[in-house]
Amino acid sequence: MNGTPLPRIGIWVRESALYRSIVRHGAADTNRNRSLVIFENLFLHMHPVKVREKTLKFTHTYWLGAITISALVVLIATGILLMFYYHPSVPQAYRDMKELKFVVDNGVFYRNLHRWAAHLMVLGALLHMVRVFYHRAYRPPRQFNWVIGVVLLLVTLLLSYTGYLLPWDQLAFWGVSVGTNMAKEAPILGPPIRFLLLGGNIVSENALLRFYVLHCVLLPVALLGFLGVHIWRVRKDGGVQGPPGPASDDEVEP
Amino acid sequence: MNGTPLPRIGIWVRESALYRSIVRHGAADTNRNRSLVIFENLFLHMHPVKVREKTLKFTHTYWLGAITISALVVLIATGILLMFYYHPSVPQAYRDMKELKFVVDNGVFYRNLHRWAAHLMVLGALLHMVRVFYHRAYRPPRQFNWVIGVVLLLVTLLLSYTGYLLPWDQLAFWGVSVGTNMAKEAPILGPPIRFLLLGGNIVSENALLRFYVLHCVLLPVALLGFLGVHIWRVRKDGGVQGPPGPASDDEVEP
Amino acid sequence: MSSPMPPLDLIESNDPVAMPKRVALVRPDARATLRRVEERWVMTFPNLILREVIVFQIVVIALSLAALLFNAPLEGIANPLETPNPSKAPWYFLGLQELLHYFPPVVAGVVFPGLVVVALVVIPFAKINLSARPLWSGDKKQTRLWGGGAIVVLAVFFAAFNCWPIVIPTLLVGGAMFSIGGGGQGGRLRQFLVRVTMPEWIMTWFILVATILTLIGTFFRGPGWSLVWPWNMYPPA
Amino acid sequence: MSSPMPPLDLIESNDPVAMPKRVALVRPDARATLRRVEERWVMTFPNLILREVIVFQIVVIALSLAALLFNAPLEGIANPLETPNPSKAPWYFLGLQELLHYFPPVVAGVVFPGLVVVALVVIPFAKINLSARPLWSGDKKQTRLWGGGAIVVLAVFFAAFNCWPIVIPTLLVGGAMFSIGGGGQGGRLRQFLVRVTMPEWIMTWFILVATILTLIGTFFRGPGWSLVWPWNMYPPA
Repeated sequence: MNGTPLPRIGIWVRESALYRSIVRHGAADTNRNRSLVIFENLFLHMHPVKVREKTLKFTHTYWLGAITISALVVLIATGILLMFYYHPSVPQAYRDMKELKFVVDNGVFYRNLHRWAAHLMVLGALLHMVRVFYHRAYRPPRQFNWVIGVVLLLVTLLLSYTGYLLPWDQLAFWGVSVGTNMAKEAPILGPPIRFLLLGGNIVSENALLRFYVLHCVLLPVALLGFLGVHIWRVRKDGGVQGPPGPASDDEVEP
Repeated sequence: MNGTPLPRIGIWVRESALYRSIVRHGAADTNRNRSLVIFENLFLHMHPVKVREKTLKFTHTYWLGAITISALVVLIATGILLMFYYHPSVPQAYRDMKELKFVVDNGVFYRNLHRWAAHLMVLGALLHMVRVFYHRAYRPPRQFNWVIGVVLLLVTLLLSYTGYLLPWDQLAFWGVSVGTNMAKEAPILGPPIRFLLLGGNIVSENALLRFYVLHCVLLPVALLGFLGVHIWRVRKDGGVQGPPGPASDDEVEP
Repeated sequence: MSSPMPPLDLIESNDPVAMPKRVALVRPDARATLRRVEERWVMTFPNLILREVIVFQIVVIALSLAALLFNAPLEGIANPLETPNPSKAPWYFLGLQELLHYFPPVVAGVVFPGLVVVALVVIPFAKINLSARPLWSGDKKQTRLWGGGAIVVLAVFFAAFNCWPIVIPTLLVGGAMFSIGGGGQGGRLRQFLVRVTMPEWIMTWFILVATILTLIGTFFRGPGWSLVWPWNMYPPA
Repeated sequence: MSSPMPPLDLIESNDPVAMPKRVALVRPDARATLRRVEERWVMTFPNLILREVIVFQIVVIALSLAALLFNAPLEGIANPLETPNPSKAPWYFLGLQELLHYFPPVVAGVVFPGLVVVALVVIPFAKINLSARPLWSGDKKQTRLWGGGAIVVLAVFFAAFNCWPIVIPTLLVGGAMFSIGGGGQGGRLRQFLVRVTMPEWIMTWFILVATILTLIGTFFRGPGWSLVWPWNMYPPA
């Protein structure tokens, strides 16, 4: 392991026609190539090629958006894994929980990870919102991105709430019953929305299937769609907005 | 209905602060605003602001990619709808099919739509590939996009195949049995892959759940990810590539 | 290529085509000031991406540790016939559930959350948020009148429903608001408070109320939604 | 602003800063030709987007009509104990299933599909695809030797396994290929065939074989994988 062959293989791979057809620029050792890393990649081009140095400071954003998205990535990964061991039927759902605990390798670990990541995501989104408010980062041209943020918060809460029912234990059943009973109180729209959500008048097997599909497909798709627009607008508006400058300087006094 | 109030409302909406914060440009009546429609929209900016006129001709692409993506959109919409009436358990899955037929409003229509759209998507992808081959649109710098296209074809086939099992009727069961028995024949990797896919040694309830999760979440996510890169690269490489010019002109003879 | 290259010092000239300049129009009723904005830009690729990867790694490690140490709760199978006491919603709804204790369901479950969502959406479109003037920068008498009035009305309203977990933070925030009503002199805290805008006072009050309600609902409510100490609660939330 | 604006005809000058020009280096062993590429560009927004929307609408309408007219098949509940005869895979795998009739499973199920995928992936990296020379543009004797050899080998190989649905298209494509081996004079079809490259011959052969196998597997295979007419098949595929 004297380190010589590995770099040579690296260079050989980098210069092959196949690699060049996938990653078209060379090693990221010049600023031009570092730009191309961002510019030529579908997933990284949500970033601009250059960012203001001050936006990298911890107190500029407290990285709260990044933390929330990290929790989301963990949730998607563990969520897909958990889906492979879960039937949205009664009483199979609860039995699957027990099986996850006693039969599946690391089942408990993945379930815990999913649960705590969900809490972190809700908390991260709330704190991110508070941060943006006190930094006044909702000001034009970012007004509508704040509204998208509110929508994202609501979708996140709905995701967490629909996921809460899936274990089909007493905690889940009564937690969701309490919540949907509140929805019933809304005038005119309340009862039909509740009926649509539960597929009936009580929390039953139909509700489990609906919450499952909402939790696993519909709401994640909505979340990712809005999140895309959210990040897209941050980039279009010149990157993250940190704390405002000294307040009195912002305006030209007569 | 003399048409006067409606345009006035349109103008009033267009000039409101809220609308302006959402859609920042005015009506698409100038080329500048028509550029901004594409440029300022997350979902439309997969297109460049301007395209070559000749690429709009029918024989340039036969719109095969657009047809395939249209089928995909139909599949996603009807697929999410169908999920709300489907349990991936035995024998509940088959009973859900009967319920779709006899109980759910328009259930048969949505199921038919999903089925025929799936056939169209496979066929569209195959024809798109043939078109690209004969137009030699795989040539540099598009080599790797052709490879992504091959991956997309395989994912599409897998999606169609995993969906085939879900009705849990004789056709599904034996169709999938025939296919997975073929996979068994592969040396070394065949049997373990088959075991992983089926969650056992025969097509059983475990296989149904795995195929369900693959079909509803994992493969669609993979498909959309690769599709994003596919379209992104088409745009980066200057739009769709139609039939090649006269062959002998392409090279400088000595 | 017949003419020679122009001299390179062309770009040092006053020629506006070669070297554009910015012009600012200063109206006679405004004061012209020059703020030097010296912003340094760095490449995204190593600088930002690396930090994002590090944040992601920290999150994954922290969550993994939490997942190893604490188990997600799992009780008996759902039984519609046997209601646990208390039956609680997820923690982020416990503030609302606590409100249910004081208000009729239609108010606690529909009016209040509806108002909160509307208030959040409206924030960036309200002019008062955009001007961002400190609360005490305008007419002090007016501010005292309206601010004091709002606090009294809120406190009386919530007190009428016996909702002390809201009354007390309302009075606290009101007290802090008026403590600097006199002027801007004083210690650091005072200087900080003087610059707080009205929307910030409101948001701070809201966050305080929401946190207190959620904490009470989570840790201090036992059977029959009675007040208990966290260590006496059954089942643990 | 002290110096006057430069005259506007500056950009008509030979000044390379004001008006850059393109230079091409032509090596002595190459011939310089100028091809005038006059490409017209149009705005994406109404032109392309509208057409995409129309394509989408046509697809939705066509699929809706199909969904109203034809029902997706649904048979009895899955029963592992009762094997239908024939039991068929989905249509896009019926070509492979048809191959199973002639070849051992490891060849039909693994080797052939594996080779197809590898061949597809390799296409854009093969030099012969990039140069795109017509098959008969090089040394005619060599082409005749290797092309004829390949066709004979393929035909003999598949004939050895009695796989006539592949042998026949192989001979057909081979016949078409050699029919223009002599030269480029002749009718329109002949002129068209002369320009076909080797990869295009191979791809055409592959598509023909795959289509024929899929059609046979779908419509002409009944119980015990015996040849039947489509109208005699039970159950209908």
